[in-house]
Amino acid sequence: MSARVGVVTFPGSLDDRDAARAVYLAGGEPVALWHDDAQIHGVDAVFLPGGFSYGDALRCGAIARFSQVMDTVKAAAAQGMPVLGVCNGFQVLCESHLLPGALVRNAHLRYRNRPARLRVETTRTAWTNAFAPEAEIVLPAKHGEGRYVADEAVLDRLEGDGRVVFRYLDNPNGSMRDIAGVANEAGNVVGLMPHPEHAVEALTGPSTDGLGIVASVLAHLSEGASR
Amino acid sequence: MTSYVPVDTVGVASATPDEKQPWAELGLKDDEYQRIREILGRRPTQSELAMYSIMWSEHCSYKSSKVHLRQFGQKNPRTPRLLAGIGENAGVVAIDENIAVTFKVESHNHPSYVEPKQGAATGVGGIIRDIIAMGARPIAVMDSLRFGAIDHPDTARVLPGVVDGIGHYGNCVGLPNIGGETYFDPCYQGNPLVNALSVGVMPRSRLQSMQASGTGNVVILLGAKTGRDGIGGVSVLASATFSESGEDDARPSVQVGDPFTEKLLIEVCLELFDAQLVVGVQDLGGAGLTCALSETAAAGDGGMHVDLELVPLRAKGMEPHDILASESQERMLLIVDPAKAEEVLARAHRWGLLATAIGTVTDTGRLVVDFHGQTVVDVPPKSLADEGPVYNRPLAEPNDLGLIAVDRAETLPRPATDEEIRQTVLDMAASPNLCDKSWITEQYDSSVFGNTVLGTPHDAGVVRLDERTGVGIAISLDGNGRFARLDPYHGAQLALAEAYRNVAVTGATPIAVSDCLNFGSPEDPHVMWQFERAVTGIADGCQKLGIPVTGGNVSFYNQTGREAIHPTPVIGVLGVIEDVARRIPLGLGRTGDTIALIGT
Amino acid sequence: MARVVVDVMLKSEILDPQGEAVLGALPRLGVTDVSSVRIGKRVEIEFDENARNVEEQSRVIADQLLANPVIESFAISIEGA
Amino acid sequence: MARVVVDVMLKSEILDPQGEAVLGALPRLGVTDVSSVRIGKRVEIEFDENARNVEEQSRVIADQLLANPVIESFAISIEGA
Ligand SMILES: Nc1ncnc2c1ncn2[C@@H]1O[C@H](COP(=O)(O)OP(=O)(O)O)[C@@H](O)[C@H]1O
Repeated sequence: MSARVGVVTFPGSLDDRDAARAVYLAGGEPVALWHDDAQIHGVDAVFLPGGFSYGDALRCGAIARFSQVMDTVKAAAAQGMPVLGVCNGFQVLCESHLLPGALVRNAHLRYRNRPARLRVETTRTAWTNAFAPEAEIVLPAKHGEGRYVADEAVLDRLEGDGRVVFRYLDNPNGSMRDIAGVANEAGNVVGLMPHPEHAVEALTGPSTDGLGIVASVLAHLSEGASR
Repeated sequence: MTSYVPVDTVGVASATPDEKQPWAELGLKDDEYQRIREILGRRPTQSELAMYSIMWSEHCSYKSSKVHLRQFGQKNPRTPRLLAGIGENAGVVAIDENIAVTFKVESHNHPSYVEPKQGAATGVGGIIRDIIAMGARPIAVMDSLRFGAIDHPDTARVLPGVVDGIGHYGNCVGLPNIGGETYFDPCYQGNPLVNALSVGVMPRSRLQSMQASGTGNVVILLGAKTGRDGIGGVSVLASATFSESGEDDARPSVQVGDPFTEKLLIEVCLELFDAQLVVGVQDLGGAGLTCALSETAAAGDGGMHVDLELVPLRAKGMEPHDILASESQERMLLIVDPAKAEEVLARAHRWGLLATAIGTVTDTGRLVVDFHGQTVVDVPPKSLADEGPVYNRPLAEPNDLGLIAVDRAETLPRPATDEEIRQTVLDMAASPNLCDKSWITEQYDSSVFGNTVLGTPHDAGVVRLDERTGVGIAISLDGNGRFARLDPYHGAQLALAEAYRNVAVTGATPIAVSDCLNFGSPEDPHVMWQFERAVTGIADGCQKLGIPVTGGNVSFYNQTGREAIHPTPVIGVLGVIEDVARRIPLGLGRTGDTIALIGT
Repeated sequence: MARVVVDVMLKSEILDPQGEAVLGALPRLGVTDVSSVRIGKRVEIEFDENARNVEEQSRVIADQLLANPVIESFAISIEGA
Repeated sequence: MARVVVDVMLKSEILDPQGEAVLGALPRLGVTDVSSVRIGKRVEIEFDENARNVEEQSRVIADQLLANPVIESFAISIEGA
């Protein structure tokens, strides 16, 4: 049986269908989750998609953090359930304190849409184990508020613990230390700004590298199941 | 305590026939005002006057363009693909047995000059709601832009604002921007053009109607609260009591777009359509409730009764004519079976969207609007929506046409040496109209939805409609004001041909046209001549190409003082491609491929 | 050193989508008796020690750069001198 | 009715590119003696007439929603009572 990956829809989520497509194309079973429903319906992993939840009022992700489903996601994450946040989803994870740091206005002050080259810095997370070490991948990056910031001490700890998961090869937004994605201590919760779900078909994306991210979690889950 | 200023009711209007009314300030002509009095058999109330002035404006009534636009209907080739045509919110064409597509291009020129960001943003929002009103899910947007000289200081205000507005709205509502155009010419300095196109897809069975039919059906207002947005036009009706209060609130104000609410509108409307909970639907555009109420009532077979005090308001002290004229964005009007009204409200609530029953469909044949129990409007709805004035304005060929035609390409100096040719190529590559536009296009999301097969920098945008069959569409949006200035008939046809070719080179078959006609003042016979020529050119061209014009938009009064812009018809052509995997991208292919030049 | 604060707010009749979204979220925090939220900008400007015409200059900055007069209004307060 | 203003500013160690951009644009307005510009948010909250614990509630709103403690700090001022 294929693993069930929940995709949360917040008011203003845009990439929920696309995330579901990515899950499906990678061989998983997408399950729609609703922001106002505390139930996560027996999913094995959760994908928080991109978009403009609540219109990005105040700060991106600031309001979505208070949704019913996030309480459950937080609890499940603490138990080791894999959780991925992409773009707005990453912002929600930071606002929810599931990941350290924050995402602020791009240094050049504009929304910019450009394919980003990234290096996979660690394969020891639930969402990157299927990549070759130091693999270079291309995913669309498109955001106005994607500059990753944190205290120097936090950054040092992230580096030291191998929790910087993706690094930009051409930093598009001024992120500190070129960070594009980070993980929590256990490696089950990962956030990244560029969009794996928009790089799953050669026809529509700049690459199909995004499939590797979903493939990783499916591998991680089946490993867990067989253990 | 509910306090409101005393209003001008139908009773008051009948009792005070000689009351002076600011009809001229509202843009009505003497004979138009007299006709309103004849229709009503009394003087109009303030609210009625506001409604007639709005519905009979050039913008809503097409009073100067109507006689010419008829050509489209007359010359359009018959095609079984056309499911809804001119007169609907947007044209609808069949793609295959199951799927239909609707698309339309519309202008938001003047608001974008006053407040570039919000003007452009609300232009995108408005065209998206037209698409929703047909029953479709919007799936992409495009934008055609004209600015003044690139080095003029005001261009530095207008251009970044417009791009920010289009980008912010489109990105936030979640629609890929799949192409457009950007040109600079001093004639647009005081009057930039912002034309936005949206396209949507639907199962053919989901096509919606704007009819308010079925006596007893409930009229529901969905979406944002109503504020003082864009009521500038009717501010002359502000009662003395109110203006005396000296609040700056009384000032007419700019509409601000809220793409987040628009996104919710899309999701709620589609859910309601799919559940078959809606009898009729109309978007609230520039003319707000006035237009939506009168058009839905006129399209139906009966009448409508509305209790205006039920409309949720954002500002204090709004009078009935303010509420009727407000251009607050992100609102839709729904006609719903009373047995299903509860469910409609509940579904809107689930998405966090406001929905309020404000009236009912009646069999009186009248549109009646009450405000706190007092009747402020009682009119035949067709007199507002369908029976506005129609003008056959004088036409005259511009005097300078011969003069500018003398200045021919053949007489220009030509580069002769290698160095001169090199320099010419460099100059052209660096010229604002040919240079790379990625500063603009990078501010737009192009891949949300995961169906964009071709976007910028390709000649046309190509979007997949169905993942199983691979069927898709291609769209291009083109115009050339300089050609049209020289010869509006052929200039318009060149724009049509360019868009047609751009669609064809992707591998798609062109099937339909939407147009946005940007011109100066229709009261100027020279402009009117340009307009007539351009419309005839498009109608003839479409006839020859065998594709129908399915809808569009006319924008007059694009001028600074007495100086009109170049006549600028912007043409959108839509094509169908059976399998998007077989699209042909831009570029030179592989080493060894043969290069051929075809055509003349 | 003079510190000037310029508050830039949307004019009261202009829709503030951000404020509306935050207002809508307050019940989740258990706050139910708020009737309106408006969100604007607060700009803190530090002038050099011996800057002159601080008020006048601040007005120019606010008027021409910080606020969009079509939709926003501003207020200036000078904190030190 | 109580009106509460919450000012939210980026912490000083966080780069504020918007402020920098404004600072960089000042010379074009003829302003040359400004040393720093920081741009934050001003949030105006109106409580209902008979709202209680306005200060406490404002603190909750500011602390949990209006400011992100990782990057921002806030100040609350209550204008009416
Ligand atoms: N305002 C705009 N919005 C979206 N796309 C644009 C805009 N302006 C230009 N483009 C896109 O940029 C690309 C290059 O445009 P342009 O220089 O006009 O090329 P062409 O002359 O081939 O049409 C095209 O793909 C066009 O769709």
